[in-house]
Amino acid sequence: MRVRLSALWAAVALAAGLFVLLGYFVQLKAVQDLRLTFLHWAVLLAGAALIVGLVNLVSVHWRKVGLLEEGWIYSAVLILALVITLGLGLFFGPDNAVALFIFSNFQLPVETSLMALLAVSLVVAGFRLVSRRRDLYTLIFLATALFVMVGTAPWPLPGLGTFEVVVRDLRAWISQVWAAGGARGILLGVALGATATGLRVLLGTERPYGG
Amino acid sequence: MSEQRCPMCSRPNPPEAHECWHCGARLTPLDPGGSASGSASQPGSRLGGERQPVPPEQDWLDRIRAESEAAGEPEPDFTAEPVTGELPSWLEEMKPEGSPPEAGEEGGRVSAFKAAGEPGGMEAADESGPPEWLRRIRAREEERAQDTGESGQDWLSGLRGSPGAEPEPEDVSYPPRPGRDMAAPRPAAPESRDLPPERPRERPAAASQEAMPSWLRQAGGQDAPPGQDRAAEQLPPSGSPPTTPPFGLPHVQALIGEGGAGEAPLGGKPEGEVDLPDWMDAASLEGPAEALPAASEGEDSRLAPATLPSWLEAMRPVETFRPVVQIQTEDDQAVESAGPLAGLRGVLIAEPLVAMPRTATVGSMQLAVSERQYAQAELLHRMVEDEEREVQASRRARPQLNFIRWAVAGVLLFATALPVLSGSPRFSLPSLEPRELGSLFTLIDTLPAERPALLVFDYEPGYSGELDAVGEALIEQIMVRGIPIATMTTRPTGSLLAMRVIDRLGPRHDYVPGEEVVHLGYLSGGATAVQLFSLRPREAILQGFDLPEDMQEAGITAWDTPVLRGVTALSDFSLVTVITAGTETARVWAEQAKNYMGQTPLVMVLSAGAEPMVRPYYEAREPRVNGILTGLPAATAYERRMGQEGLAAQRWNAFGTAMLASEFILAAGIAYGLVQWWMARQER
Amino acid sequence: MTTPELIASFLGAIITLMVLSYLFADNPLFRLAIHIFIGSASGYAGAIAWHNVLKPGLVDPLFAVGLRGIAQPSALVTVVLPWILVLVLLLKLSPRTSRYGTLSMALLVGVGAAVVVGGAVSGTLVPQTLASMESLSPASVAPQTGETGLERMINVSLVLLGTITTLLYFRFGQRQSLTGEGETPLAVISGVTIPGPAGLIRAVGKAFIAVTFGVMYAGALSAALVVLVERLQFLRDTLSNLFGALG
Amino acid sequence: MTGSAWQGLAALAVFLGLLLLFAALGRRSPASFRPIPAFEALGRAIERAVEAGQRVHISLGTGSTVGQESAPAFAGLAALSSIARTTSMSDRPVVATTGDAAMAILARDTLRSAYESVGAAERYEPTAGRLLAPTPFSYIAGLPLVLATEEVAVHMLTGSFGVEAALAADFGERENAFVIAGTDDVQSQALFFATAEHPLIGEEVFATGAYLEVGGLHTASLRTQDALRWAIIALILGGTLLSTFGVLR
Repeated sequence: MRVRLSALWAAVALAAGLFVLLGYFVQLKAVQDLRLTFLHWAVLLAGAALIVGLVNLVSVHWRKVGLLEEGWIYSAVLILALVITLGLGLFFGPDNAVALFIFSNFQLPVETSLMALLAVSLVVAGFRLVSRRRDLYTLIFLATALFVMVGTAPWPLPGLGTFEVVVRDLRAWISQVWAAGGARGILLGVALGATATGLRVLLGTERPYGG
Repeated sequence: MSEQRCPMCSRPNPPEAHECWHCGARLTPLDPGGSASGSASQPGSRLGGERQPVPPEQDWLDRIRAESEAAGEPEPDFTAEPVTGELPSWLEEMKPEGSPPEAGEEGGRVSAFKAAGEPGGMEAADESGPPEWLRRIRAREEERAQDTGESGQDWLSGLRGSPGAEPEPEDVSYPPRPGRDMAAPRPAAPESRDLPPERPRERPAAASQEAMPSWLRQAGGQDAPPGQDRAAEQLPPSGSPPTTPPFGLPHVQALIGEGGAGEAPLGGKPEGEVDLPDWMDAASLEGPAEALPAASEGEDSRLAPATLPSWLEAMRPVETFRPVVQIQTEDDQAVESAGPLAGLRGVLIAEPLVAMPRTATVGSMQLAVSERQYAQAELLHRMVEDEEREVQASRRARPQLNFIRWAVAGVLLFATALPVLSGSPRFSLPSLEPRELGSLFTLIDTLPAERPALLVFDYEPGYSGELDAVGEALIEQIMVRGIPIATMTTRPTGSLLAMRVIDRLGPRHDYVPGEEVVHLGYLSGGATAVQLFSLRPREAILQGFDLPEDMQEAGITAWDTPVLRGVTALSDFSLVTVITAGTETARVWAEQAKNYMGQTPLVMVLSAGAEPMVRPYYEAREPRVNGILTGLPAATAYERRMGQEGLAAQRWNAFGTAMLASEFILAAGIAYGLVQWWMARQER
Repeated sequence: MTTPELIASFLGAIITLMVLSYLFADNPLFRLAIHIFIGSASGYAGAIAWHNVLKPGLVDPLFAVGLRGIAQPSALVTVVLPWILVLVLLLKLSPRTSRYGTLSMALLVGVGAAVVVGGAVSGTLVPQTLASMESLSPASVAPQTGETGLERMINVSLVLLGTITTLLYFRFGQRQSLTGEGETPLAVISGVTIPGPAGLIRAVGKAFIAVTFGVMYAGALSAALVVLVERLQFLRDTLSNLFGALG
Repeated sequence: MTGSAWQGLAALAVFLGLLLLFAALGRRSPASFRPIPAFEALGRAIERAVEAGQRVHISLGTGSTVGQESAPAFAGLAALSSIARTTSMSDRPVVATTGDAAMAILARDTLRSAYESVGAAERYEPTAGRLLAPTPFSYIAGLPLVLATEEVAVHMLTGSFGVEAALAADFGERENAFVIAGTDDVQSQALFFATAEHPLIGEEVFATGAYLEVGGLHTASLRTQDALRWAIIALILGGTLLSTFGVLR
């Protein structure tokens, strides 16, 4: 029975996927309508999945609080913040003043501070890179990065007009021509890989939904 | 065997060739002793002609193997294995596919090497000086050393530098080139040189144990019941050897799967192959492989016992796989009848082949030679790599790293805070402006003022520190021109970002919410939704965001506001500006939405790193992006054109010192790494 | 600055410092800030999902057609099936009923995979391949930058070389001719291996990748540094406002 | 249908045809692939983690399931399935986290069927596949807690990330975990190149299944990709020539 069911789920995935996929190429109205319908349902399901996810998130932290596990106080704070924001958002809409207040004074500072941490992490990683992975490509990577940074940053020494122009032009050349070539190759490769992955899922040889 | 393949380039060669026709690599191992002596010389005759006599120049281990197979195999079907003999045969036997007879053999042999300390082991040999085979190995080593003039390590480095090795100047911290691209290995002998002779003898055995999880170790190790003779006809198979199911790792049910090994939940494999992921499977080879060097290490130290050390025994994961090493009394042990150990009692044996159910060899036969070669080469590679693995295991604590972090963070924070707090140093604003800036400025300047501009705030709040500064001047220019503005986003928090920016800039230019500016809000569904929006904007977003209260009360949606009243398609906007940090988002708008824009220009305001991905769309013969504004320098130039000092200019000085500090740190890192490398080289 | 604004920015400054304290080590202040953040971000995402997705897509249509209207065939697609799918998905809430929610997930995955394939083929494979076919003729002129002549020719060639070698670098198969992996090196000069043509192509490809990554790393780093600057300026402004208000 | 639609459809048909062809051929003539050091190291790291009773953590990124960015997460799910099966005997089973709720459900489903397939259904814990937080930055912010409290020894990032991914890799480094990271976004790859111990470059992240021997069409996929790689190069070179001589456009 399970075998049949799993085949049924694979068929559902394939059918839904086929119409959505065809919709990219075939402009027939029926196909387009079906595609839009499936996409609409998928967006709805993603929204519903978020509710499931939030319930799970709360339950995981609730359990921590209930069992007074290590760090339960953080979990309690998380639940409190979640409930307050969610409640306000549900009742007063996502554009209410309190939501904006919480966003501006909690979310935004944390996110930008994480970006600031990222700056330090990137510099640390760059510093360690040659010691850690000593090959030609690492050197090319770092040399390029360094050159581009020199070409981007304010010029510390005034009076080197021509030199500055050359450096900035070279920087533009590297980042607009050399990097564009590599980026396109990577993009094409990634697209090949993504297509293969998508097709495997569509064909049902990979069934992440179980069954 | 009709041909042999070159271990270096894998191309076929005539069987009698000694050197590869194509690349000149040596095909047969050097054998200073010429033909092997003694005990293992009549495999052909014992096989009754089923197998061709082993040519004298073949490896000594090959002969042993031939003999053992001849003895153990009731119906030796050597012809069914076309690949046999194309490689040094000792490696052949360590076939990774988990073919049980070979696995057994391998286990047996390895135990023999390991188990000198055991009763009835190789002690006799130890006492009476190095055995013949060991002497031959040494002789060969010396011969090789004279030949190449290199140390033992160098055969490996030679391999690394061989086919396909990328020109890496130094290979210290990279994991070594994986074995698959190595040439097939040279004879066993040189390996012993990898280990310095003064090394404790227990080490390789222990290392091999440590190198893999015990459940894997188990699988490799249990095939070595002591006290069994190698020749199956001398002892019935009903003794101690555990019965091994027809696949490589017999007891690890969890790995093989409920429905039997052949049934892969996610797909099929050729028949007869174990459905254990190869990467795990290959790992199981390491134990035996690593044990080999111990055998030839020298005569004055003791070989490690075959039993596991107690600390290892106590380790996870499961006790059910504990090896049952049953040691028989000396009298019960059979006398070795063949091979270099002939005449000794209690020699650890290869698994009696007759006791082992054989899998059909059809599947593995059909595997191309390459598959084996690579597996075998990988085996070799792993033997060497094991040295590094031990190092890795002890590398866990890295206090030095924390120091680097603190130092870097300190320098960076200091450099950034200096101009923020003290106002100096000051850098002049960039005198040069990017080529594309002028045309962008003109583009905005000539937009029709009666149609609204769409601003897409597609970035996470984390980027607001950068993108607010970069995009501000452009938004101000739009406002200066009095063009109505609509905003939207495909990220949940994007609307709040739009609100913040518009709330800050709008009042400066008397933009009234609902009249000159309106927020469409969040468009759920990511890239797909962008398509839907491009196709039918009014159906994709139904409500607005933060509409004035009177409009909400009147039931007016964003689409009914004066800003958007005339808009039914993307092409009805005067401009679409996407402010984003993500290259994917930018590409989606350029590739998917641009098709529906008609003559409406698409402008990208980008985080600095996204530029190389978007620029091709801008420079294409039919541009899909009509303007690019990226990075702080361009933003300052834009502000200058606008004749104002905005966020970008305010951040310029601190940005300058932060960048200089980063450049300095990166350069120091490169120098530090190179010095380290140079010093390591000098030491070597 | 009004008092509420001052308090708000003070809160922002405190939480900024709490997060930045991670630079020294993981600590309770950092964890506290992170938990507040996760909680509020999750709550806001839930509210958005309700207001922008579920309510307009699920609840409003149901109210629009009413309970009687459900029986109509037109409501099947707009109301009944979406409700069934969502309710089936909600079975995933409990581990016990979880396995009965597969239908919705299968549909979701099918659509997701189709979007992956469709997007990759129609969004990248075809357009990027076509975009690579630039004219090498020195007479051609770039529309935006106006570059032409030798400059144009060199630039187009470089992009072409980068695209092709990078693409080849990723090649997985290793036994055929042009991969570099199974290839005999051209020479080994004093320990340095000179690869054959295939190996050379891979090396060039990897060098292009390194250059691309270097440029992007530099870009991301400079973006992050701007944000770091913004945070420090924010801290300074908050402090000076606070002192201004106090003093 | 427009020209580009035909081109897309043709590309798709060729892709599908080759995929099935190689899947059929695969049984007779197995392919061998170039070694990717990161995957080899991963195998060993997992062994070590199992032996030390530590955890493998797979991050499936923050990309939405209903979007192009789900591709690397699908590849990650294949890896999750394989790793869950091989580490099912470990004291601490593999954990998967994600920033997308639907992907978290898929991670749970994948884990459950993986454990069931090896007869270890009791190893399945619903919390082993979890949504850490629903937005990219909040997800990244939640990672240090998981890495620190769950004794993660192998930190595998296969999913869609933004630039903030570099932090995700760095958090792993701070916990001294083995970090292997791959994603679809080129910029994030660049940052992984700098921050992760074992970066997966370009499409290598999609080869995870094939290199972990998941079976199925994974091997055929790589061969198809290789074949199409040549086709694309031929097209580009041909197109460039035609364009140069003015035949095209």
